[in-house]
Amino acid sequence: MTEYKLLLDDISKSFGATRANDRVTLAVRPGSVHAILGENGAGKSTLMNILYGLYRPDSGRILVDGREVEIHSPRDALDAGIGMVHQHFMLVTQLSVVENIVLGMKRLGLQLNLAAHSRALEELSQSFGFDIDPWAEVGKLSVGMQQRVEILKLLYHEADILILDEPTSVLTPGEIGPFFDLLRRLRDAGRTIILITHKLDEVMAIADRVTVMQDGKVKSELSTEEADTDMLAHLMVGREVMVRVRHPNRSPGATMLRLEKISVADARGLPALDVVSIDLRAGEVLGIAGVDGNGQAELARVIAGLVPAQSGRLLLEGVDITGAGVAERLQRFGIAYVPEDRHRDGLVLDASVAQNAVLRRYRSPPFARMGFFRPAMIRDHAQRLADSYSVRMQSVDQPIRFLSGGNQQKVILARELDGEPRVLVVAQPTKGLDVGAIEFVQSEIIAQRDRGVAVLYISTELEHLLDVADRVGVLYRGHLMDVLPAEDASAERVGLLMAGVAPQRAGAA
Amino acid sequence: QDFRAAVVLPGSITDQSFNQVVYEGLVKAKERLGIEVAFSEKVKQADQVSAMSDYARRGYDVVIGAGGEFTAAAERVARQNPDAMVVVINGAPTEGIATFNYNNPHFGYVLGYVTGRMSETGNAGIVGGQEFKAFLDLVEGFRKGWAAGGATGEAMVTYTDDWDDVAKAKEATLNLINQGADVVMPYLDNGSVGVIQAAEESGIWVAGLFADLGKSVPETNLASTVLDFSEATAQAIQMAHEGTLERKNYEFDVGSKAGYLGTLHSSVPEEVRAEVEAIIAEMQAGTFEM
Amino acid sequence: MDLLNLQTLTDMLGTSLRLSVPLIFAALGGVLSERSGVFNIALEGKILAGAFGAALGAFLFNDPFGGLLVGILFGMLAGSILAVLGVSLGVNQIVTGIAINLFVLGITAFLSRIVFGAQANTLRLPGFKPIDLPGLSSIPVIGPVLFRQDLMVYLMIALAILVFLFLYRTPWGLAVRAVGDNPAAADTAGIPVHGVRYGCVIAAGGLAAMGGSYIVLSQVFLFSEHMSAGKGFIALAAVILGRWHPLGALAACLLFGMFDALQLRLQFNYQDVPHQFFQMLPYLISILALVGLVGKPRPPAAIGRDYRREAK
Amino acid sequence: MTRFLSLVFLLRGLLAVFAALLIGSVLILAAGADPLTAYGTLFQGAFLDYWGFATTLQIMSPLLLAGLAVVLPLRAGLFNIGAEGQIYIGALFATVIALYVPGLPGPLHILLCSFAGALGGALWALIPALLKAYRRINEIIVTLLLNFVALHFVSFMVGGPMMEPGAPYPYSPEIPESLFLPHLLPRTDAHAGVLVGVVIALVMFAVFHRGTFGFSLDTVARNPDAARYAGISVERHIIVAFLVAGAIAGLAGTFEVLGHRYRLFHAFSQGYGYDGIVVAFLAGLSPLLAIVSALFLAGLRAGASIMQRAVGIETTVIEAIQGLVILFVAVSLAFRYRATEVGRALRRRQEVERALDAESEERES
Ligand SMILES: Nc1ncnc2c1ncn2[C@@H]1O[C@H](COP(=O)(O)OP(=O)(O)OP(=O)(O)O)[C@@H](O)[C@H]1O
Ligand SMILES: Nc1ncnc2c1ncn2[C@@H]1O[C@H](COP(=O)(O)OP(=O)(O)OP(=O)(O)O)[C@@H](O)[C@H]1O
Ligand SMILES: [Mg+2]
Ligand SMILES: [Mg+2]
Repeated sequence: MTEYKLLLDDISKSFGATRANDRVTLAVRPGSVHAILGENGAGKSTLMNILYGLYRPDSGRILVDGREVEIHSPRDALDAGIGMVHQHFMLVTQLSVVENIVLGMKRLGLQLNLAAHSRALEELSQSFGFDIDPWAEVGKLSVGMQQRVEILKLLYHEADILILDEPTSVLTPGEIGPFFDLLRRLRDAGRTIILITHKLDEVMAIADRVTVMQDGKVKSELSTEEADTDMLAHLMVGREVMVRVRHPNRSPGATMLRLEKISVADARGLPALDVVSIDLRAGEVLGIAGVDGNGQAELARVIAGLVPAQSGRLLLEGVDITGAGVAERLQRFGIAYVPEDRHRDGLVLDASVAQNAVLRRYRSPPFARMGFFRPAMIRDHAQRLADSYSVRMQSVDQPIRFLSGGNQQKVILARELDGEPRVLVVAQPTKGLDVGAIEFVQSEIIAQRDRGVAVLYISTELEHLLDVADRVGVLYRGHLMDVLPAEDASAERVGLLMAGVAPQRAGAA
Repeated sequence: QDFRAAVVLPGSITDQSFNQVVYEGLVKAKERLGIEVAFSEKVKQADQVSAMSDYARRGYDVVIGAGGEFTAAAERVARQNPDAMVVVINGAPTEGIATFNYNNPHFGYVLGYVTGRMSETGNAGIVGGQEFKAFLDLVEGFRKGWAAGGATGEAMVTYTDDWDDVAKAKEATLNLINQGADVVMPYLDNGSVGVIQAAEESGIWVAGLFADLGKSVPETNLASTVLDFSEATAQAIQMAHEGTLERKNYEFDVGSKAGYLGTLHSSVPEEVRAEVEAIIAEMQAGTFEM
Repeated sequence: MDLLNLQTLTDMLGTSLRLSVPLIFAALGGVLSERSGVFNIALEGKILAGAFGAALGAFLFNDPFGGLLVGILFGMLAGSILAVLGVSLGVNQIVTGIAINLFVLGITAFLSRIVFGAQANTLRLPGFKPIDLPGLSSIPVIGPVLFRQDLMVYLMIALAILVFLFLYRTPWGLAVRAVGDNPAAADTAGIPVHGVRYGCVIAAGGLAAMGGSYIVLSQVFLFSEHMSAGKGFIALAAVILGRWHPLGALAACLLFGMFDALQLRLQFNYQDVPHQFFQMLPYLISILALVGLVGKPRPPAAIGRDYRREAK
Repeated sequence: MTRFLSLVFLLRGLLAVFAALLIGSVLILAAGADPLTAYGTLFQGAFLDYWGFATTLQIMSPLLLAGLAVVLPLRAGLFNIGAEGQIYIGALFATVIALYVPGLPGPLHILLCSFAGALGGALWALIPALLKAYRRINEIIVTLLLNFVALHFVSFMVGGPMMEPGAPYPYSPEIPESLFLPHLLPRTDAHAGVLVGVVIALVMFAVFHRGTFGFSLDTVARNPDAARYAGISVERHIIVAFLVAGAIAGLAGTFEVLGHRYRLFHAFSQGYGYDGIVVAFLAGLSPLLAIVSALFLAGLRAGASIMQRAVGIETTVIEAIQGLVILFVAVSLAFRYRATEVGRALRRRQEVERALDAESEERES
């Protein structure tokens, strides 16, 4: 018998000058949950991509059940019993959920029997409370739903070794519980699970052992029994982290942005946002909670000007801006926006970090003059942002595609916060960030608030939301259920509202 | 002997039609006169001028453009190279160049007359590549002959817009046949084959214009005139060689060495043959009026 | 015009079908290859290669089946060039396609002069004969059109259905669609992206070549230079008009063939109208059809994109 | 060794041409001619001979302009197969102004013709642009289909309303001599159109490289959602890209008439629009390299017909060789130095050397 189910032995991998993995050794016991922790850009995803056959290591070997295996492609990995949930979803958005899930499965026979698979899928997803329509086109699903599809895909394939790269970043607490129960059952049934996450309490809740990575190297490995969240945070970031930053502002200013009975239709013409009215005041953070896909995306996009309002008005300090375009809202009215899907909306992956850092302002001075760029200005600006947000990268000229997920998020935040906005709409700002970065981002947001900015903070990560929000509104099926002052917004109460249970008829905020 | 002649052709020298025939004329002249010859085939319209002037500059004594579409280019080349003798075969009379031409209405008339006499349905079909003067003149003659021959219906024209698309020519012909045509005439390059095939398969007549179809498809050929461009080409070169070629229009009528009536089908009765002979005699005498 | 005349209608439909068949074969190939994410501007060259192969095979073996076989082989050869260059080496697929078209145009003409010599245009190669499906062929109007055709036409109908079933009812078809939309995702699902593309592009070569073979073996029984005459590009348009769906492409080709047939007929029914207006007809109708169709056509998302794993 | 290999990579385009010609020489031999003489004539004829080089420049003008008309929309992810049709309509507009607007001084008249030509091309391109921007209708197919429409329409015009009376073939009357474009080389057909092409290429290069508009186009192509988020109007950029491209292609048609043909002919373009696609892709979508690739292709064309005339081989051979050359050059360009195994090996070697250097330095200090 071998002691380890999986052994990654002395793995190194460089991208140009970046040593993403530097002689990493990782040993995983069979029937255990092994967590990998590390700051953004520490090399976690790279290591997992090597294991899954997407990257070829420069050196090192992989042993499964004590035998050395050659993994040259995901096919090899799948054949070796390894499955993976990718940090950036690997879904064919044009296909349906069930098609995505059966894709690449062996022994499907000559004829594709999607109906049978969809029934089996429905059973599986209901067994831990995922509500998924197998026939829905993946591209039309919210990010949270897509994450569920990724997870289902992995489970449905019945892999022996499960790699989960930030599987819960957009799940709600209500879903994470049953999902973890399922993982525990799988572990108890002898499967081996590798979990990458930035949520330390998740690590404590489910992992047996933890490996902490830093700068591409393994910093330490320990059992969760000998650890606690503070200690893990310290190990990871190398300093004390203030996990909670709760200090609500009790004296917000006048109304900055007013939504008057705004309705927005979704792609199918159904109401995604149904007569919502909100008063957002200067110097406050209004948190918007809700299960993903209940209209948050539309709320953010209608304020940013990316989707038109079907009816209703938007007023900024009394000025009607309902008809203003995206650029006008940003440049003239100071509405900054951090989109929830950074790959789809927020970034041009093939453009450089510097270009992405001025993506929304590249046509205006000082970055351009008479239709032509001033590259030096742009690079300096990007460098300054990168330094103050400690973005880990090779240079500002690197395509942003090659930055780690967390670092990409930092670039977006830096860009949007830098323009001295009057209104700041942030959607899922902490998704994929490490604890240090979260602390930093949240304090930045608080700082903006204290500067008098009106902040709309949309997140499915309830605990982070409650950390910064002065008031909390809950969206359910396009309706604003209620808006609670921070001190009344307990996780339980908000949770009930998120499930659509209204204690009393809620008025507009 | 360093007399040199060049021909510039729009199509392929194996098209069994116009281009091939002109090319053969060049070869004929080479053999007859022992001169040096050169040719360019498949010359696109945009390259006509550069191809012709290239020969002219390199001292070719006679440069021939094959087809009326060379007229404008030839005119320019002649202007730019006053020393070279520029010729267009089947081109319209133009200043500064020599053109060799057929009396297209007459050839059309003769074919129209014979086939019109023989037609049962009274309808004929003509398949052309594109619309241009020589063709329209021919069609006009054909229609007059067709009526004079006593046919009551129409001579319908279809353009395939592609001189070489055999399949489309065939379909166009089948359509004409379906409309009642029992005589079809191709005015195409490679596409001619499709017209002949359609006629063969439907058991109707074909009329040949350039080549004597009586030689290749004797069963289907009702009447052919022969526009022997190879002879015209060879004659042009020969005249240039002798120094007798002038910058003017030369026209061949029916019954000359370069253009004459070819084979008629064996079923064409004597009286019809005699009528045609008479018409041709009038044409040669210059007394014929359509 | 008396379109109401039954015989006329039958003939029109017959012409439409015959003009469509080569397009349909090629378009099916186009659907397959583009669905796997490989642009196929080389359809034209593949039709021509198939036509030449068919003529050569029929000439050598004195048998239409020999012709079809060699034709398909030549088309697959042309497809393999596109596969090696466009898929493995990552050469731009459009340049590759255009270069293949040019090369095939030259080399088939060159070889045809060597093989057939002067007799190229007078040759009558052995071809397929129409097969009467008894009973069915006597149905008025559509009977003769649909059921008095040769083997190639029946083959074409079978292939259209097969390609449809393959793409939408089999796991491999799912893999093809996934590769065409998101090769990275397909790769992580364990699909051999390049393998799938190779298969599709080479099969597309064979299919397009059957279109060329049809022209030679069922229509004109000889090879003439550049006899593809732009059909590959029309097929390409039909692929798009048919929204990358095999049956849609088939319908688009039929539409095209129909208006081409109509155009030929209108020309001599209305000799006073300039013929160019009728010649524009198939193209204008296609544009109108595009505008009139509801819903957005969605090309395979990764079409024309080279996929390389580490270049992620 | 490293240097040698890098050199090989640098010259890979040339090597590819050689390789293609080598294979082509088999065909030439089969056709019964001497490959060395043939190629000698080709190169000499295309680039060293006064008249031949003039022909190269003359062919280069429409090729370059058509190439640029393909490059520009591709920056925004749009494929303009329609340069051919835009060339036709451009030429038509220009000819109409040239023939029917009398009494203008020559240079002004030329300017007006060029403007009309550009306008014609742009209007023809506006159709696919609007359909794409507002109906999401595939621009590839629309531009392709419109080519045929334009071809037939011009054919109708020069065969009917605009036909020179009594002409043997469908073409318009000759334009006044005062409208002939100035010639670059005296007594040849090399006209100033190619200069305009080069200037446009340079401007495009500047805009792509440094211009915010170039970046907007890139962004629209790379990620339209992000473009919207960045405040870029995707629709407007689609339309602008197509309009400018159509105008450039329209100029190609205009200069064919004003610089070379002096009349509007039926079917005169013969696929320059499609050649433009090859030019664009061989240039890797760079406007600067488009100058090189247009020159290369034009030289190949001019040289090939000179070689055919001089050596007397059939055109079929030349066509096959042209296909081979494009194929091989395309292959060679696909080998990005760094992406190949050789490139990777070289880099690894350099890294090892650097590491060794570093070590020895450490030891010394
Ligand atoms: N394909 C690539 N090309 C170049 N650099 C890369 C590539 N992939 C990753 N990197 C770099 O390697 C480093 C490690 O990235 P990786 O994605 O493994 O980090 P991570 O630990 O998963 O971070 P996060 O928590 O943000 O997801 C980063 O600096 C990243 O920029
Ligand atoms: N350098 C440039 N050259 C050409 N066009 C440009 C350039 N920069 C921007 N554009 C485009 O021209 C249009 C006008 O640009 P401008 O920056 O003035 O937009 P705007 O005033 O913000 O209008 P809106 O916000 O409604 O798009 C926009 O569509 C823009 O994308
Ligand atoms: Mg990661
Ligand atoms: Mg603006």
